[in-house]
Amino acid sequence: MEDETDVGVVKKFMYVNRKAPYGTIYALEVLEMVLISAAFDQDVHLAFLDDGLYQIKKGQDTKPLGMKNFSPTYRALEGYDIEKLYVEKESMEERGLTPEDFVVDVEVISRADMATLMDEMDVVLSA
Amino acid sequence: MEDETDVGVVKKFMYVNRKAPYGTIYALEVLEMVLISAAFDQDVHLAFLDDGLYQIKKGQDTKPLGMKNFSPTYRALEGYDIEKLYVEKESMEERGLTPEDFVVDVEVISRADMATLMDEMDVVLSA
Amino acid sequence: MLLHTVNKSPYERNCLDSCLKHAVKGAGILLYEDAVYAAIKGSTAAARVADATADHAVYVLEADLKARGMDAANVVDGVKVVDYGGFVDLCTEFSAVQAWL
Amino acid sequence: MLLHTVNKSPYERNCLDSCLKHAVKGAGILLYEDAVYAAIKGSTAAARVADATADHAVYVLEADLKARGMDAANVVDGVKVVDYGGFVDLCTEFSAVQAWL
Amino acid sequence: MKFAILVNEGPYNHQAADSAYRFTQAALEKGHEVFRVFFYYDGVYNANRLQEPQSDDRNVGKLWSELAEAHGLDLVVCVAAGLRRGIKEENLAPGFRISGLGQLIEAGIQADRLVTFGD
Amino acid sequence: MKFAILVNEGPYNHQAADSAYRFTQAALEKGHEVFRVFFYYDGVYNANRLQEPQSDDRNVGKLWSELAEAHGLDLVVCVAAGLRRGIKEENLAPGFRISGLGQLIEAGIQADRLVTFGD
Repeated sequence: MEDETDVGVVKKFMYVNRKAPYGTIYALEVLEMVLISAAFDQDVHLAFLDDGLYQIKKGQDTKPLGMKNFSPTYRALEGYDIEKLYVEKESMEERGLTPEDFVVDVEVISRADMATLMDEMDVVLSA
Repeated sequence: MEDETDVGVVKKFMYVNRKAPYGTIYALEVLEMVLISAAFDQDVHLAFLDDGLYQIKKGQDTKPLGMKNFSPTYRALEGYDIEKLYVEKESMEERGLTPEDFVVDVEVISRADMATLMDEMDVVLSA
Repeated sequence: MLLHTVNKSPYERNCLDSCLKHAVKGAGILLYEDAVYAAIKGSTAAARVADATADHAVYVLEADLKARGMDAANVVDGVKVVDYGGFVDLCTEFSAVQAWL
Repeated sequence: MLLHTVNKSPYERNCLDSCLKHAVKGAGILLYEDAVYAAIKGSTAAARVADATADHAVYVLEADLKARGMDAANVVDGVKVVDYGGFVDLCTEFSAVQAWL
Repeated sequence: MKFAILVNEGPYNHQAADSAYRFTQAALEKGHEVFRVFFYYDGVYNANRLQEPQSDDRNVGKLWSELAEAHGLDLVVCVAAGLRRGIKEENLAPGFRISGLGQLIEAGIQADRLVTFGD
Repeated sequence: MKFAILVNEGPYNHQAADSAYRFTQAALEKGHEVFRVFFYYDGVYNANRLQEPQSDDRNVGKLWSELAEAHGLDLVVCVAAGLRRGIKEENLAPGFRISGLGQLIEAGIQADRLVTFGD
């Protein structure tokens, strides 16, 4: 791992989350990707827009489905120095959600600011 | 196969096509299902609505993609006595298509009539 | 009369809208998996579901609500919450099942 | 400036709409796979693509048009038809690539 | 009542496989007969016996195998869809069998209800 | 320029796998370097060596293997996504290797452009 992570370049990475959890696996496997990325000392951004906001909704209980509830893991990101989490305001309002509905602290930004932020990225990962 | 097909029951089957070809495999694998169903002497209906209409668009040329062009197969359905093909008028108009755009003869019906027809079915297969 | 099932988010796909345009009066509509979000009050999709309850029996699957942290108490008025056994019962009560995939 | 790629039908999913809301002025937009239907004149999606050409360089992939029986001559004015080599070139001309999946 | 189940998607990537499993289980618990579960499209991947999810996750293939064992379920993988994707006798999980699409049509005819789970 | 390619979906069911293949081929023809092709999510199924499509159809796994052979491409299957879905050394097609997600992040850092193909 040493020589992989020690590449001396810091790029702006954005993980774009636009899909709801559980209906498809993308939210979970993106999160696994984000956790791995912590070892590489890059400038990591997580964007939650459209149905992606549902990934960080409080109160998830997957026991009746026999699936793994991975929402607590978003709270662990801070420990990996991944702290740039952005939620899009318009997406939030369309879904009747508020900042209190989320399991983690996020920065709520406008769609226009989200667009500007995306455009500054070096690498955009989406699923 | 004899004892499978000789069941003495005739049900109304509908194959609902709502997805475009090539982007996903559903159109092709539904068509393979329809061909097999011909051996069972059931009352088969094919419904094309939403993006499903694109499946029977004339002039498909998949050579540059290296994929199989299966649109001519719709013309073979008649030989299997599968002749109840319905296209939804509203879906057609939204896409700027006309009955002349299709590789097969279809009956163009209104959305309301499509809804009524669907509701009369015994088995609805969709993908 | 058909039971229509919808399992995709009303924001991501056209499945719910297409279903609503094709369900005849009296038909049943079951929302499950990511489609349960459509049944939550205060969302932009809720109005469509509320309208649908006038002509259709609309149901939402409890396990999928819970998994997604959605409170059954927050479901649009007139929408019934069912469990998997209830899903099975609905299939027997309607004449056939159409999945809007 | 980003190159945005969209590969889903504008009728089936929200990808194109979400992309159009997030592409900054000057960004590129490539339509391929089932998204090529959005670029065809006379369809209800065509107006959105035509509007997009005012602020964005919009491209459509030729091989996907052909596979679907769509005539390149019927593509919305201002949308450029490219081949796979052109798709590669676009990736080099913009600073990064964002896929709207 | 007699049910037939159609599974259109593979395990993990889409909830469809889980939903089909839970529905089948609920139907059996209610005393219904499940005539057949048919796996088509990417659904054939449910039958891959090499699935090895993390220890705290469900193994979808194993859940099907166990349900088949407990209830004598008929789990049928489409031969054509399976060949294309590389699901064959050599990697088939216990309790599944490979057969033709006719088995799905027959299930549609024989069962009182056919219920489809997909994407 | 140096490209990295991410393939999110399996063969046949979604065109994404074909599109990724055609793009990779075009990039190589233009003289670009393809640093790595990474297979994640259902994309891991591209590496299933048992794929056996009909004789008039393309074999997506084989296309990748041949492209890797001809150009020394690095085709990497995510170990975690592969284990879950049952893609392992024992059913891996020639030219693919199994490794961790770090290989994708590294590709994102090393390559000038990362291009994603998915559903």
